[in-house]
Amino acid sequence: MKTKKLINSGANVVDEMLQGVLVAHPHHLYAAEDMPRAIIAKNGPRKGKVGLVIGGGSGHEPTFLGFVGKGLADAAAIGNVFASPPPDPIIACAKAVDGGAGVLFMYGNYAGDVMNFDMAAEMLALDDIEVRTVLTTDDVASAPSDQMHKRRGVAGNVFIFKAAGAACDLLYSLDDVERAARRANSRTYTMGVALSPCSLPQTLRPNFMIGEDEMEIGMGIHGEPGVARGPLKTADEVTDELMDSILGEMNASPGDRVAVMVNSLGSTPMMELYIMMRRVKSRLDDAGLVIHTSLVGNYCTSLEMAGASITVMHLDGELQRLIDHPCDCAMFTR
Amino acid sequence: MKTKKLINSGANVVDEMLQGVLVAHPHHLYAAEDMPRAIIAKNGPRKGKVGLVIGGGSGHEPTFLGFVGKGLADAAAIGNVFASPPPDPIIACAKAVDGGAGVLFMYGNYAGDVMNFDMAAEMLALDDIEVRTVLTTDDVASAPSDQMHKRRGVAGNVFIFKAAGAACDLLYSLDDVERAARRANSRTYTMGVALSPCSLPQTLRPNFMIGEDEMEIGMGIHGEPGVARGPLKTADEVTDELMDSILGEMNASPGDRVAVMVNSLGSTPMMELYIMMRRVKSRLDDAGLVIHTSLVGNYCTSLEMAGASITVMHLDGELQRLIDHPCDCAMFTR
Amino acid sequence: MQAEPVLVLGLIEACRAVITANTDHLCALDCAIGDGDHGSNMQRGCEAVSAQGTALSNLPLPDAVEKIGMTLVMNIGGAAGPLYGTLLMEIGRELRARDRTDDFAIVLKKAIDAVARRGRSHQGDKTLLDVLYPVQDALARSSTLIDVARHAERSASLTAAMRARRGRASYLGDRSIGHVDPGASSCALLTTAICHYFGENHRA
Amino acid sequence: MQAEPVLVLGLIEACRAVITANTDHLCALDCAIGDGDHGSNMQRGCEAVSAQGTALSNLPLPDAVEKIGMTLVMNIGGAAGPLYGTLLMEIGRELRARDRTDDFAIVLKKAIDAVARRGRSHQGDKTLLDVLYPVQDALARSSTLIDVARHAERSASLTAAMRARRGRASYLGDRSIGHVDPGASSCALLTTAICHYFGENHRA
Ligand SMILES: Nc1ncnc2c1ncn2[C@@H]1O[C@H](COP(=O)(O)OP(=O)(O)O)[C@@H](O)[C@H]1O
Ligand SMILES: Nc1ncnc2c1ncn2[C@@H]1O[C@H](COP(=O)(O)OP(=O)(O)O)[C@@H](O)[C@H]1O
Ligand SMILES: [Mg+2]
Ligand SMILES: [Mg+2]
Ligand SMILES: [Mg+2]
Ligand SMILES: [Mg+2]
Repeated sequence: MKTKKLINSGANVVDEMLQGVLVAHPHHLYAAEDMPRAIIAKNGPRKGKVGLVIGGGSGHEPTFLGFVGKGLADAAAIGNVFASPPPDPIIACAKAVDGGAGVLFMYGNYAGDVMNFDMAAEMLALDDIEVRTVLTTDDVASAPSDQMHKRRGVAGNVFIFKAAGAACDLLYSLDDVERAARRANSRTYTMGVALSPCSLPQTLRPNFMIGEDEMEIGMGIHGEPGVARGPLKTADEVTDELMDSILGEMNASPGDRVAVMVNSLGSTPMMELYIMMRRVKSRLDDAGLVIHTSLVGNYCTSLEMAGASITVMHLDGELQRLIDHPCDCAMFTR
Repeated sequence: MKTKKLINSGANVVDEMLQGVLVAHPHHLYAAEDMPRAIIAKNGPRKGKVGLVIGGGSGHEPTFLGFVGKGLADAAAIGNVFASPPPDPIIACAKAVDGGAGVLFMYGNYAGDVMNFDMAAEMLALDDIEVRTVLTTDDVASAPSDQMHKRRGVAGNVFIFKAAGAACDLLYSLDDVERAARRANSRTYTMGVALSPCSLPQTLRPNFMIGEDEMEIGMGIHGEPGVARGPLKTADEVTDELMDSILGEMNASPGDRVAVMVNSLGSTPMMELYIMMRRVKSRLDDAGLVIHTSLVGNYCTSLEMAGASITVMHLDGELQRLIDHPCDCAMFTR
Repeated sequence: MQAEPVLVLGLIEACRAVITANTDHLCALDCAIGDGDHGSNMQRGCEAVSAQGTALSNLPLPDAVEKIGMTLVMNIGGAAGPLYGTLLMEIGRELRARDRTDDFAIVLKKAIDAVARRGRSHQGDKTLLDVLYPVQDALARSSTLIDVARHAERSASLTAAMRARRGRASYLGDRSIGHVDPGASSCALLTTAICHYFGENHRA
Repeated sequence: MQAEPVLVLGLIEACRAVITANTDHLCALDCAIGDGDHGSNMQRGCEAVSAQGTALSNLPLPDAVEKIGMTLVMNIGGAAGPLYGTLLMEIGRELRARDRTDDFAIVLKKAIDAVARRGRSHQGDKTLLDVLYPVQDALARSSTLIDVARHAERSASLTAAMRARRGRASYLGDRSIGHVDPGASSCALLTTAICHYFGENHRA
């Protein structure tokens, strides 16, 4: 059985999506010349400001392109579905947003992305554009805590990019932006659960199999297997499992403030996300933690996968200011 | 086969969702005292302003409660899944938002909603609160154009409520708010397509059957059958069918401006919505119509139904100003 | 006029039981031509009424019936809430307004008319009215309880041949033909359960 | 040193054909331990190269090979793009840097080392390196074309027993064991197709 999709051809989905994005958001976004996969903020880059370039494979919308705009990322390099962009659009993004203060690359920690962004950085070095890189590694399910550097970047991206983008907008130096971005990443924890698969537009076939009453805890946002598969539990039980892992990592003290996200992997309705949010709140209350801000909705998806993730960013004074800083993006406004 | 959902109990989904909504959006929303299904804007109602009360069944999130906030609706009465709220929460909403200038009820044209809101209005009349009602009837698939009053209200709600909410915020009189709301409704056209069903949390069973390669044009947002079932077509062909109906109704002249929405019914990814948006733009270009503003995403859903709808609001000078007016809601900011 | 506590409680329980046994069936009927929730809606209403059982049974009959109607309105929502709620609220009010309680057919007629006004609908629109009016008719003709129940059930099945003109099913036009209306079905089930209860407990 | 136009075009087509025939198979392998796109990724790359066929065939061989590598990088993306792209770009550069083209085993060794550096990976990590190094080894031992191809295929199947330490599959830990690595599989398919092409057309 093939998954039904409203597409024209599996090979063209990304280009056609980007054409749609540009006509929907003409005041926010444009594509670099001759480089349709380099999406630049109209109102973001400016002289003296560190340029923030994010990017990755498609299929996670509104990640990445939805977070391009004033106060957040200056550009996003867009790859094919679940495939890192090649160096070309990354380079085009960097050149478009370079304001002379250097460029920061931020993206999820995946081998493909690392190789392509590294190639781009090497080529940009030849043009004397200084590039730093901060990988996001918020997925606590993807490696034990003594191997943080191996972890994947998932929905926590949103908060981490947000903090870094605010630092750029506040004209932090490249060193300081990098430091803030690393701190944001190191204090952000995500864990997800998947209930049903998604299908790549090229194949229209589910990218994993899961039983009619099973769920998989810790599944990655490309269908990479997680840490445990078991029978579907209630929303509260699932939330508890996710929050146990997250709180277990956090090392927080009562009174600490957090930013929270309950994110749909694609087809899980907001109703279910808010039911989880209710439980997240009671778990945070139990731990004495204060919700400073929260996001509930589709922020980092895997096409039409069913499931959800919970992200907690452990704020400090600086992160709180950065998270509160206004931003104005095509698909995200604060 | 039962649909997997992240819930605790089918009977409690709405109450638990609302608890989650309140903890996620404490700066925007609160519930009326002893009436958890009456969700009120913290920063909306005020003396001398017409109060806008919207509402309907749950399962369409972010419609309705996501559109409660300054510059949009002052309150939403929330029903069970796909069931109109009873009069009680509607009355509580009206009382909470009445600023002495009268109250406008706006909701989709469904028999159940009409009866419950009418009962509420009758009871409010006893308390000398003046209530007017404007039904939304944007679903062109639901009745021929000589029977507009029979049409259902669907995703166009967002634009129509937005226009009316702006009129309230601008302190229009009740007469003028009602006039603007009626005009907004009469110039808003929606048509949708469904690819797969959703399941009510109470039953966990798909609410309609559809073949593995079929789609249904004109399906309602509760799974009410549409105007035609046929083989799944490409995104461009589907968009053309929807746009043919919409443009056929519009009576627009080249140069006219429109607000456009491509809306997911729940599980259709943003990628597909933007692919449709691209085609919407070329159809509007062909007709000489100018996109003034656009929304692409989950705005009026049917739980996890797969499919999408297109809405076009035919602007005039006043509607354009009302659509551009800022608003600050829990799930929608302009 | 004090309600016979056992009567009211017994009727409430009889109605709750028949709806609970048919929740899935009513949802399935509603899936075919509506949104699939009629069974859950009715169940929610019946459970809310049951939960008030003792309080209700101490009220005078008209008050008890009116309060049941109010409880249905406030707990069912959707279309069924105002319809069944109006029916019972009006029955209660009519009962209160007259001295003779034996003229139940007239009481019922007034209440059904109020339902029709609330729904802006008529007999023949393929709704629960297409069971309510025939039931009233049978009562007015002093039919036996068994006949009333039979009449209700036949009337519900006759809605299959109708084209819906009200409610969600109306959007199907001709495609609504061939399906029994869920509201008509719940109405027939309730009528039968009530007739059966009276037959067993209070031979009329 | 001018590329033999027929040679380059023939190889390109041989590679494109074997990938196209195995797109679904490679996607299925990648579904098991990755994200399911390796077949589509490789196909996209091969098609981009084919589209440049004529332009490539007029270039000197090192330039043609380097350009093929660049085209793969820019069109595949993901992990496979930089890996296969680096391999071919480095082969091209190495070929250009030396006068003797007969020392292909040495050229290949340098290119594979560059791939390993790019991926920060080693033989035994369950990647395409686990086919590339054995193939290079066989070439260095002047094995026959048929032997090289056999070697490639055996090496790919041997990845099934390995625990992935790089790429998406590494997150599976022990659960990656038992599955052939998709990159290793595409690498073996390409090696076999190339050997076959040389065997048919340019007996080495
Ligand atoms: N306008 C109306 N007048 C009379 N009965 C109606 C009307 N609209 C709907 N109904 C009845 O209500 C039933 C549907 O009830 P229910 O499913 O509980 O509500 P909803 O349609 O809101 O989901 C229909 O089967 C029909 O009998
Ligand atoms: N760090 C790495 N070093 C070497 N090879 C790798 C590395 N990461 C991945 N690979 C190879 O790439 C293959 C996956 O390629 P592909 O599916 O096209 O990319 P992606 O993983 O980005 O979806 C793997 O099967 C493996 O052979
Ligand atoms: Mg990939
Ligand atoms: Mg309903
Ligand atoms: Mg219904
Ligand atoms: Mg892959």
